[in-house]
Amino acid sequence: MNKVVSNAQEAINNIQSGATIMLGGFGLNGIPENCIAALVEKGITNLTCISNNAGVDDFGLGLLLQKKQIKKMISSYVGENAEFERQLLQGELEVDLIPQGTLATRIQMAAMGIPAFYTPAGYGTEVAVGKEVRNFNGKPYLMELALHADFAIVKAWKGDTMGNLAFRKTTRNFSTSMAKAGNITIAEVEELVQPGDINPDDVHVAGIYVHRIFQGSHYEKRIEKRTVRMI
Amino acid sequence: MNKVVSNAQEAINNIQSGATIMLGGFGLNGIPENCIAALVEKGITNLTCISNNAGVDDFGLGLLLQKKQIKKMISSYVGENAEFERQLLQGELEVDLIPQGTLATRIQMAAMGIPAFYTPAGYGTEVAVGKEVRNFNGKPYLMELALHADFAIVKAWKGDTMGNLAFRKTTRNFSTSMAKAGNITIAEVEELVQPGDINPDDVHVAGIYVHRIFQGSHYEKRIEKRTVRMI
Amino acid sequence: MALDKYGIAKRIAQELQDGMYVNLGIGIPTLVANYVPQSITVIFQSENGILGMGPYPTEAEVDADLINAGKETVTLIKGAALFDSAESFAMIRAGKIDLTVLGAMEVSENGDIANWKIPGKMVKGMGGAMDLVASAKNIIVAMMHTNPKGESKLLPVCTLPITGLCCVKKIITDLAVLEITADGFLLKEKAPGVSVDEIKSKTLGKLICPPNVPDIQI
Amino acid sequence: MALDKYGIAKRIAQELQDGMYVNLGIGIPTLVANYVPQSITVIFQSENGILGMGPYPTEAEVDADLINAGKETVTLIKGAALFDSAESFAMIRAGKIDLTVLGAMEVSENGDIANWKIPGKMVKGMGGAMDLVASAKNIIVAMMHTNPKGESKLLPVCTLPITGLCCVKKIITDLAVLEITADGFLLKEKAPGVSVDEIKSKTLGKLICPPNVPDIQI
Repeated sequence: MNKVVSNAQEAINNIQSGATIMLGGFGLNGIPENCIAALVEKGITNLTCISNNAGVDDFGLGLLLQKKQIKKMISSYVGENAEFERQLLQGELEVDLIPQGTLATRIQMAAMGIPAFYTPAGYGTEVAVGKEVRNFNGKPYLMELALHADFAIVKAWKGDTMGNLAFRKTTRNFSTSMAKAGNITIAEVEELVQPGDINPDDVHVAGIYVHRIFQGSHYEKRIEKRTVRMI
Repeated sequence: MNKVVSNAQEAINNIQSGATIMLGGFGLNGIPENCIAALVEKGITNLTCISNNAGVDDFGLGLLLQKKQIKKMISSYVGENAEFERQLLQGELEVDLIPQGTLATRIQMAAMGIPAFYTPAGYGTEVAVGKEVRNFNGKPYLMELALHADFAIVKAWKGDTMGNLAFRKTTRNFSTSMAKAGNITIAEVEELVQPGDINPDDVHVAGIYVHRIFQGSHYEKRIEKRTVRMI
Repeated sequence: MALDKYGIAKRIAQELQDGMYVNLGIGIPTLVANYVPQSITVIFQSENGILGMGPYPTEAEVDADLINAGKETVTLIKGAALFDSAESFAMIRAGKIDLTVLGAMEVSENGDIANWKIPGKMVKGMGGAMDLVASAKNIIVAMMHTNPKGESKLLPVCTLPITGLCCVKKIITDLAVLEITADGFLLKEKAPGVSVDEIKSKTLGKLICPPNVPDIQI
Repeated sequence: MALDKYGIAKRIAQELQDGMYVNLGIGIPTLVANYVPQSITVIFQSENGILGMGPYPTEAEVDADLINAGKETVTLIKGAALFDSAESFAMIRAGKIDLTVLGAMEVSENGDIANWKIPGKMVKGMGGAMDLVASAKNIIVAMMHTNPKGESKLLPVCTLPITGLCCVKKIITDLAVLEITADGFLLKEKAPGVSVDEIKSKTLGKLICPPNVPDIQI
């Protein structure tokens, strides 16, 4: 069993143009910085990216947008990003906007082998157009489908060589569900440790879900809105 | 905010005869020993108990069975228990057997506010009788409904006064999902600690789900099958 | 005089009760956290995965790994719990959040809310708003009574694309506190010095005015 | 000579490959863990919430909080992960387990399996068997070729209530290794000293016998 690769280039080596990729993170929080840089460098195009947000102009998925590598974004909230807006208005970019909880849960359901489920979110709105509506206990729900991807790319705090991952603070966000949902899952970690170094009770993503893992480097961890108090 | 009660008697005080109760544990592993004893003492009857197993003759849910307090069991595997078998064969006890993964997931879906989902487990078997079958990507699935309960009773390793729970080893089993699914959730813990004593990254059940919590006592933690190796 | 955004936040804070789990939206709702009465404990949820969100960090406490749903750096209170987005929306969907405070562009007299999209403008997305309004037990809208053009935001029916149906329970604006009832907007309180006639003139939806409308006390 | 249960387990262990995640059922399948080749790493899942199940504990290692799905005390290997039942069956349902080894009462020539219920006898429940067979990519059945009455357990169609449809890929019995094919049971290997005629006589379902059937090597 060898899941450890040496770097981001090797980890993403077999991702081709046209692939569907889930990328963990919320805003710029907990994004796979090394793999995004490697995807930019590799220059593959026509990507469908599933990510809650689309980064900012010069960081995160914004870097892939700048190079016009993304064909379609599947997100819940976008537009902290002028280039994104330009491409969207020019018709160069497709966007599929999904309620955040529905997005998170569709990914989770893919991870759980559940093809469809019912949620009340979006009932009666334009999100419901074309979807099956069904009543349970007198309340209407929409049927939503599991959301799968060829690849999931996530960034964790610690990971061991068997692929077990542990996250820090709010960086879990979409990353844990995506890591479990990807057909192939790539994890970059701040610290690659040995089996046994993560307490089995505290593993957030079990190694079974992770196919390739490496210790990333030069994490910038840019803060989108640095808010501080005086005392 | 005060979720702390002094003992099991106080915790289960408002559970009445006829209630539906989820009880955490797998076999005798991680069962809420203190609350089960209090339910026996209280003597309420006609209970519907949702629990993966039904204990053994003289421990776990077997204690409630002995006193004929249980009207119906909803489980995936039963019968390590002669009294259970006797009551079942005599028609004194109803049993609803559900595939273990379906049981776990129906409880999880109740915790998630999802009224129904699709699973392949049981398709083509007698479990499928009367259930909606639906094809997704060419594979048949059964529609299954969320499983709710008036009360969930679980036992955790550590819990803080705000209701956050952490479990040890395999005691998580059904307990985490049940704790999140109960209309009222009662947690007994081996060690009741102060807020901040459990690392927020390592909380298994967030306090929002837990309504009453107390430090239990005299845990026997009986082992069902003590298997050892020589070296 | 009409309330400012801080006044609206202070009035909303009076809705808080000890032990409540509360989700605050971006904008005015966020300010509510500053006015929690000292005597009670309220737990704030942030839908990116926090229960027990604390105040903004000091410069020394800033942690890039810890932000709220508005992408601002925050802190945790003692007894906080962290989880992923799927779990966060699971607890929202299951109705575990006691109170949700949201901004809105429009609210209709039956409690529909529109707060995510303006046709013709760049659409940024609904984020978690549709999930919150579809499942929250108790939704309070915090907003100005009129839009920048002076047009009422309390309407017979929403004109903008809606976020959710029949979900708002109460509206707290710069001018008034109103409840959604089967008969329309019920005026419960008015800003000190604001006349009922002014509120009537700025409320396009059906407004029910009891004989005596007390002043908002903040 | 027919294999004993240890022989069956040894033969199944030959199916293991480096890096596989494997779920072993109760009974003969559990024994397979004892015969993993030294040269490879196999991770055992237990559906009550373990990835990386180790051997039984020594007396000193016994921990009441750590059991397997058979309710036996076990240990963890380094790099194990623990989780709850919902997560455990999520990974099973999502097809993350590479190999599942189960016992069976009957298998039909199209791969249906019956292993949970005998009409007229006390029904203990299906446990996790229906979930496993509905989703596992690769299911091997470990069982005796005949039941205690000497009747074939490899049938044209199952007579007992089934656990899952068209799911078994391979069967390893005391007499033979067989694959499920579109045309029935394909005899791949036979126990040393057992004749093809004996296997034929004890297989009620359609059996395909190639000209040369090699001996099981263990």
